[in-house]
Amino acid sequence: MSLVDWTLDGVLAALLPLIAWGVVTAASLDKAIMLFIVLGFVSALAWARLDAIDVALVEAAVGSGLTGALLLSALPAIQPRLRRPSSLARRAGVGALLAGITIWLGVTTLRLPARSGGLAELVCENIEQSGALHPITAVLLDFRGYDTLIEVAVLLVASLAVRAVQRPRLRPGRRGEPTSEPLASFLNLLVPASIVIAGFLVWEGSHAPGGAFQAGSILAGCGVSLQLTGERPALRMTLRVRAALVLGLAVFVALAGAPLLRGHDLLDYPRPWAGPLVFALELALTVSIAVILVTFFPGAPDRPEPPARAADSP
Amino acid sequence: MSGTTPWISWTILAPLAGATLSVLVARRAVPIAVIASAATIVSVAATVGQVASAGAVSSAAGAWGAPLGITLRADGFGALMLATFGVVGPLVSLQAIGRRGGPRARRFLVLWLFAWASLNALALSADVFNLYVTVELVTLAAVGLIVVERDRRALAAGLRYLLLSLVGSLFYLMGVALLYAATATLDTELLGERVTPEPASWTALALMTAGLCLKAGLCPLHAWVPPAYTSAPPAVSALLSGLIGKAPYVVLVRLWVEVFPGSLGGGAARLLGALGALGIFWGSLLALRARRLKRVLAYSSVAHVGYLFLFFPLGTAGAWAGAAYVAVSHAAASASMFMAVEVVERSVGHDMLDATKGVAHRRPLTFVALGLAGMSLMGLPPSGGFVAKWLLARAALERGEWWWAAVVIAGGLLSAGYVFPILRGAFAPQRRSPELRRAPRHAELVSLSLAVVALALGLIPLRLMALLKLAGRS
Amino acid sequence: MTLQELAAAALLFAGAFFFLAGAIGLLRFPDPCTRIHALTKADNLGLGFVVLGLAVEAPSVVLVAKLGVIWVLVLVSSSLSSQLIMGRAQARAPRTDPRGPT
Amino acid sequence: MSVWMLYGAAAIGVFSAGVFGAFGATTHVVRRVLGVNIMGGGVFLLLVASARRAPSAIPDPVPHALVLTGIVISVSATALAMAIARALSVTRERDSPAPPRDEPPR
Repeated sequence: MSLVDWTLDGVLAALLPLIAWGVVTAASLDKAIMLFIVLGFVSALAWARLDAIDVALVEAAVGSGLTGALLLSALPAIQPRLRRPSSLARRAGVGALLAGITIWLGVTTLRLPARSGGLAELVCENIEQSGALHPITAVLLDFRGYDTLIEVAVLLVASLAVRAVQRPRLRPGRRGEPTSEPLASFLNLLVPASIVIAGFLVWEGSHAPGGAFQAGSILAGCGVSLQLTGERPALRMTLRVRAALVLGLAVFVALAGAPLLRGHDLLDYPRPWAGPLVFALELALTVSIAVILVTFFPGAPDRPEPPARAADSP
Repeated sequence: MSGTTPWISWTILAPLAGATLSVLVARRAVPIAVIASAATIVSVAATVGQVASAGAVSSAAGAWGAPLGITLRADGFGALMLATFGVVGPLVSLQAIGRRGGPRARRFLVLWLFAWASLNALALSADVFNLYVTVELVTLAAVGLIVVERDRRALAAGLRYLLLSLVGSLFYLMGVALLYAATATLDTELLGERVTPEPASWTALALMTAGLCLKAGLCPLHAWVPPAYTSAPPAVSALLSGLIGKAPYVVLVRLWVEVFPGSLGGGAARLLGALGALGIFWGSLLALRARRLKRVLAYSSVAHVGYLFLFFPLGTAGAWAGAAYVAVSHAAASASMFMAVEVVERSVGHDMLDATKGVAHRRPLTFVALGLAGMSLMGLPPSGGFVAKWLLARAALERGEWWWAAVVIAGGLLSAGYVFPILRGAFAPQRRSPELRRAPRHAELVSLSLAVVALALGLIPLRLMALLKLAGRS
Repeated sequence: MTLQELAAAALLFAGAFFFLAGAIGLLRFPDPCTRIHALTKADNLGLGFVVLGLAVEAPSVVLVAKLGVIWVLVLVSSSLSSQLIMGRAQARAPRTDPRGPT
Repeated sequence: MSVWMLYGAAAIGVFSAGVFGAFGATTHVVRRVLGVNIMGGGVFLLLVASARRAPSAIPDPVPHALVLTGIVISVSATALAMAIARALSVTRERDSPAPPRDEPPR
């Protein structure tokens, strides 16, 4: 390792906790959210340095991009009255606790075994039999596919719960300010570009960094942009949208259940077919993930409702 | 697995498939949910049967097996939890089916199916990271259930529960990261073999335990419990207090019994036991002071979480049986009480303690239910609660640690203090009959059947104990 | 050190210089207009030089093409976002700035 | 000292900052959500850093997959939290003031 590498890693590693600290101590919420987005991008850099390209991609798109957009778009709608400064005693208590945790965890971490390949070798040995040639896709959709099955259920439940708490009135996207000319032409370019990039990422996922989550979040980013700019209204729960929402989980459950009918274990794909099956699963997941992530956004940014409106609960 | 029918996997896939389908075909959500529930009950019964006859059953997802893949394993404890979820949950969900349609009932059913799938997955998972994912699914489904009616206080309670729960999960996940870094496996059985007493392991244990205690609502961390249990719709409170509240405890038991058996009965375990004892006293005292029925029940749940934690300092098979029995009997009794309170609230219009005055004559089924379930909460023979507390106290005396037994007995006396007023008000003679609104008949029946389950648990303990012994780990 | 490597290094340094200048400008300039001006220099020129520097060393034509696509995408998004930011800043200026519209 | 340790230590710093954000800073819901997300970021960083300890060319892919799963779960939970917070501030205005602690709801 050269001096340049060390400097780069050192700067990144020092920046991460500093930015994180900046987020939690920022004076205003806007600033905190902005710094949070910056933190996401710096983490993505750190992960690229650690050879975790897939994680960097998802972090930049989902962890930083979509989460940041979620927070920013909700901020005007959340009344500042929810804010109550915590007491000095609480801060001091948490601070002391925190110092303890940090030192303790730091020491523990540094005393972990310095060299360990983890399960890397085992993954490499078995990758030929799995449904994908890219190790991370193989882990996500085959070796630990059951985790991903539950995770897709988590996404769907979150989407349903988000829908359930939204007032019906908030659902149709309100057109905000008129879209400016350059923005409109950018959005025209965005849709085809995202579809191409997403398709590319799904295809790459079978043998290189990329896959359903990366592709789905790119598509979702496109959908969210259209929605937040008021270009498209928020999704209505038509049959087609519901079908897109559940497609990924439905295919996954079917792939998990089919082997059971033949007396095998769940998710035990018939080995010669594993590749095509995993690819089909990736396509279905891409669609569902994109639509689910879009449903996390309730439409154009809104302001608190005027108090005069009547309750809409029946 | 070879030859046997893979029922264990169906206990997760059946409710998941039902939930998926009922999102798609929203109009037919109720019949789909009924069919999926029936299929799940059959799978659960078959799995429990397999465990009872042949011992622990397991299935390796994707046929990979640990350490590369994830294993589902049903041992005695897992089967017992499956059975609990499979008896109490469908009974409670009957009230939504009984309410017949409506978007609220549909949303409830879909979220319940997801919650059920995740609870079963949690009871069966033998992988610490997979446990994290299932716990998150349990949490999100639970929050969805709490906020489903969009009541303002329920929204606030749901948000609080969600945020605290996430913090708990991330402490747990930090522990998982440390364990994996130290041992290169996530499978509980392999972890049990590979974990050595070094800083990383006990730090992981501490982080995971702290996170799970927060999620379980162990005493000093219980502040989120009463708002969530009192502002959610009653059927949801029944599920939360009866089933979902037990989920973090199940993970905790897996962790301590399978990965860190050496820590049972040690200093940290004593601390957990002491916090449990504190929870029993504090929860019961608050329940004594509460004036709303739902608050009484919520604080009673806090106290019962305390009993569950008495297992850790004792660490014997007998104590384990006792704690598992507390979990099962409290699930039935508490769910029954919450459903009965729904009937009272709907009949009288509120749930103050005096709401029960003179209602017994008009709603006899509900008050039989309240009485039977109350017996179990108090631990009077021959209820399930009695067996549970008796097992715990006996385990404590066997180890010569009489003070835990004293805690159990004192907790029982205190619970009598808050259960009796409910019943006394109800059966008090009344000059004129109070005006009652119409109350849902099916809620009464659900409450009564759950109370009967709680009572029956006291009559058939030996069969269940045999199931638990099969696990034979501790 | 070959000529190729030398050229790459020079281009990368040039890119880094523009990024540095852009960052200093963002911190030191007084109002949104000039700040945006500083930023776009970093995005367009700085990234352009970095991409060129990497392209000189790139082992395949496909990689050069990908680098070019990245540059174009960043150009589009940065010009769009600076346009949006300025639009918003101008809309707000009369109310927030006592010296009147800029 | 190796690279993974550098990032491992950074991960602990990020995690602690997140704990402070979730518990200590203020009780504003957005700050808490940010804190929880940062805690997650710390855990993920530790996982990815510890995957780089192998002397071999490729890092351990399992922690990477775990982190991908974790990020997706984080965003789901964040979305739900923000949706509830929004619904809460919309309802807050017009509903009757909260009843006292032990009173019936109407």
